[in-house]
Amino acid sequence: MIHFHYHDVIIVGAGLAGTRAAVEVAPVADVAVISKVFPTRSHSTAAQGGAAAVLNNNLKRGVDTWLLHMFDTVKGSDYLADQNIVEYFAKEAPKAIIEMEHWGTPFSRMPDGRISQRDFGGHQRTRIAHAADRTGHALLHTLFEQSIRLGVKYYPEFFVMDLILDEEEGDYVVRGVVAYDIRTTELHIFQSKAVMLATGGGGRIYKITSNAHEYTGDGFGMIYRKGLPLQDMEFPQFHPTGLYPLGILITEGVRGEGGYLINSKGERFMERYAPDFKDLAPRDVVSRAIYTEIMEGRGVGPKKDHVLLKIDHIGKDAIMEKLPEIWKFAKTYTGVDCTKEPIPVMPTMHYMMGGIPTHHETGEVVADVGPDGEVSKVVKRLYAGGEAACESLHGANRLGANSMTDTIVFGRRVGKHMVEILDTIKIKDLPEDVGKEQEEKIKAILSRNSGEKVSKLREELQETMWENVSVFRTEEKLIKALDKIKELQERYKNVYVEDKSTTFNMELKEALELENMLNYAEALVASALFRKESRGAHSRVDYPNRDDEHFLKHTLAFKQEGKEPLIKQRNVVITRFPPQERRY
Amino acid sequence: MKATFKIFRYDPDKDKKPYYKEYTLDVEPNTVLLDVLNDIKWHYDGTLTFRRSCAHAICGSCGMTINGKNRLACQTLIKDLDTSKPIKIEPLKSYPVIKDLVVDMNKFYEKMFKVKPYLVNDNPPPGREFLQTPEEQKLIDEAYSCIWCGCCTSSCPSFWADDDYLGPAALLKAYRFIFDTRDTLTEERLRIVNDADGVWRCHVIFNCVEACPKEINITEYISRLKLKVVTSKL
Amino acid sequence: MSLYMSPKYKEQVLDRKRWFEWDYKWFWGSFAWVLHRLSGWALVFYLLLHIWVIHHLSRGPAAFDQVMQAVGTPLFKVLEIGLWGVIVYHAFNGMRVIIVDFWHGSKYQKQLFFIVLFLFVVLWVGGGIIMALHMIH
Amino acid sequence: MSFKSSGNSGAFAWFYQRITGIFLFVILLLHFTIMHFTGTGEITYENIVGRLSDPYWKMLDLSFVVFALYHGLNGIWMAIQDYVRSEGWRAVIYTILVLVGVFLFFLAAVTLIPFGLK
Repeated sequence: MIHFHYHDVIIVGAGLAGTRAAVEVAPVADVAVISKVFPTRSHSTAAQGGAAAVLNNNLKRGVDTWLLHMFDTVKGSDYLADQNIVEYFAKEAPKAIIEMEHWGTPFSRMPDGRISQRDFGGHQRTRIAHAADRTGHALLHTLFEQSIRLGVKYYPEFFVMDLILDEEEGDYVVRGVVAYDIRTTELHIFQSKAVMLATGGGGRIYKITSNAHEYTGDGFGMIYRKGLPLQDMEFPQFHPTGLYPLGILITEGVRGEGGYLINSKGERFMERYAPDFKDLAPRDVVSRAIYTEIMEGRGVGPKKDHVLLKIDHIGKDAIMEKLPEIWKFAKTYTGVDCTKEPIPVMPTMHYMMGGIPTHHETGEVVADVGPDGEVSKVVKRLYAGGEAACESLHGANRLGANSMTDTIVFGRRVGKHMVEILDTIKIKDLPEDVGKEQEEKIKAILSRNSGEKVSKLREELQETMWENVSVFRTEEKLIKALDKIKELQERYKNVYVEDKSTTFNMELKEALELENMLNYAEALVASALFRKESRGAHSRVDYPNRDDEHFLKHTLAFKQEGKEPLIKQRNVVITRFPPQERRY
Repeated sequence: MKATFKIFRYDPDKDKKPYYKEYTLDVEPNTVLLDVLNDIKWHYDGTLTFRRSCAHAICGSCGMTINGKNRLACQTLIKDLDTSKPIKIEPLKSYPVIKDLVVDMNKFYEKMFKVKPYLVNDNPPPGREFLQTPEEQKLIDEAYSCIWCGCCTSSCPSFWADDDYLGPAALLKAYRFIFDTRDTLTEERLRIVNDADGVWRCHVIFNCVEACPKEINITEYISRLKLKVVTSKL
Repeated sequence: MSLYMSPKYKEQVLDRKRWFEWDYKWFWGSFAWVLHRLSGWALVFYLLLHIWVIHHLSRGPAAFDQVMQAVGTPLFKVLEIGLWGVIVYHAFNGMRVIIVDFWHGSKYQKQLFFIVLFLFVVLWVGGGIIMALHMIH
Repeated sequence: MSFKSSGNSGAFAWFYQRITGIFLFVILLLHFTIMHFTGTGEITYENIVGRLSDPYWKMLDLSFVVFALYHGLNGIWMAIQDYVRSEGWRAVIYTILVLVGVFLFFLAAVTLIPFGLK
């Protein structure tokens, strides 16, 4: 049975970006949020360190301005960020944070009662607003709770399978989404005036990641399968300090509060790689440094495959007050008491800088670019936000604490834009056969009685990505990975599930997720192969230098059935800061 | 090392009654139980169903009753369990079961919503943040870190007997707003918890505190609520 | 409620609710509470009995002595030692509950419970010996 | 009056349960000590009647009865509220508890008050 629903606005994903937009729209229109998990389980809740915004509450490193924040972000991005977007971001960030505080976020406080701020990598001022080391949790719960107050409707444990697209005046236009209810495996068609994709990133294509099990890039997959582009996918961020060996995130806040990395000789090795910023250099720099130390034999442990993060010198009380969760993670998962001994860490896949490209002004999803590198076609009323989107704020490397601010600043912007246009939109009937394709797809997977297991394929994908497409890349390895992905895509056609139940069929969901993962992994590797330079998080051993002449451009990857993905380039907007050499 | 896991199974599509199924496999003492469940699901029995997401005790998805105690699978290490006999894994007590280890938590969420879990301050906001001293913030510092996993409410004997009881999680949520210096809805919130199904159902049994994966001293906050109610003029 | 509920959800679920989950792990707090309840019930029944017995005072010495004889048997004397234990437990655990509720004692609830148990054992045994000695005399 | 909310929410019951508890803690332990340990309170008719003729003892014993009945029956009512969900049964049990309380207080009062007033 197929169910129909109408809501003015459909938001896919109940993390920070999605709920922020919902809260903006809810007072004037009927909003529904569809999420794969119950809203407070969204991965935004796992963000730890804080949200960057110029509040000037902590002046220990000097007075802060939005221009400085903008500069840090642009420099951090290795000049690949669109500077008009960064400028908007840096100017709006304080407002967005203050708004969150007014809605009840329990930020940590300065002695005089203002929001407490701490240091973070790549930021030259003390500008990270935080709620101990569970800032994401504090912000997400605040937004979810406010959205309950405003009567936002939630469809928890619904898996969105596809977008309903149509064409209008040379552009695409979105009419709704097709989803299925995980609890009953019934199909639901959602019709709406506008749709926002806030589906988050997809770190689960890697073997070791700080990302949630549910973080499988379903938005990326959905867009890419539709023949729409994904932008800058070659830049997955590796967080330098994942808890060894699980990859659980140890926030940069640890280094922000005075912690530092040491190798097997006890050296504070970041002094060599970034003489000025030391341990607070951006993540790509630190991750590369750790890998270099390990490759040169200065790793610790029996396998010499990780380094240590020392924090005990700041004192037990400070740790317990500012980093209580970190203390607990280290204690629970490795038995290390970080008030006494250093924490074993290694880089872990953490964030996708790339994603669904959006338009500079409207925030709508970009469908194509012309030969001049400018946007030529958009999907009207389809928005993207948060990690799923690539507004191109983060460029080639994101600064820590910018992503949480990103979600609320751009979630808010999408909300505001939706509010502006909603009244002008007329609803058109959906095509007759809507949902049939998805129904068939589910049936096909459930009815297949033999073939390959979902988990087998996924593990092979994760292994391949981790081996070949991690911090350091070469042409050879990337080609190997792309071939493997092609092979896996073929084998996916024969995938089967043991669980035939129509009640909470987790295996069916994993099968659908895997399809998405295999799709955007292809975009990621193809983009990485295309970019023959080293920039930000993308380090090609065979092309170690930055090449502004050819590659100061965004990469757009389009799916082509049965062929290599089509790569196009989109212009980077440079307004205030022309590219310079990047030193820390 | 070998360990046996005795897991509660129930699929409404084919089972009339729930049953337990045992899985014996090799595990490392330092593995978390969630990884063992994943291992079983991915390599031995694809039909095993449970909720999980973040894998580091912050999303609150994988609450289950493990050896008779509610906890998060992703925070339970094998070495902390007695492997000499089968490790019993059940869905959270007292909630209706959807399938295997997945429970229907709608009633739990309803109660969370009942206490109006959102800051209300309709005064015109200042041009900057509301001021709140670190001491004032400390009042709610522990209470706001609740992850809605439902372990506490499911472990509470008062809740077993009476599922109309708001339960520890909802009362903790009420505390978090009543004691937030920025909130202005204090009186109404106190009225909500001052109900036959509210704070007075708490008999300081401390099962919630034992179950809470974030180690929040929930009973303490409920006691503070009780005192606040009897000392306020309602 | 702002969460979507399919009508199908209700048919699907398995209700396994019981009024008491016997196989849930027992913690010190649950022991304290269950014992407190049981001792409370016992004391209420004793109180009813006690008032009934004492009320014979109003019927004069003969009626009182008669009823006192009935409850003065060695069996009742031994039961009285038990009663003393029940009183001590309920009284001291009651104080523990009050400390928890009024004076933020929840952090130390386990230690408080151990103190209760200690006092219970000491006072019950001590009192029991005195009562037994009275009985013999 | 809704039996679900027991007249008020339970705040009163909760608070006075503790207040009477503190009182009973003192008086009950004292009572038991006098009766069974010190040997001063051998339970004979004369002994008890003699003590009850003292107005202070009489007051103390009367308030003891009141507090004990309140504390005991209220405690039972609190437990009943946990386990009895039906409004009808609650009404029945509540009525029984009140009747038992009133009856026993009456019994105690007619026993305690007349001594020494003749």
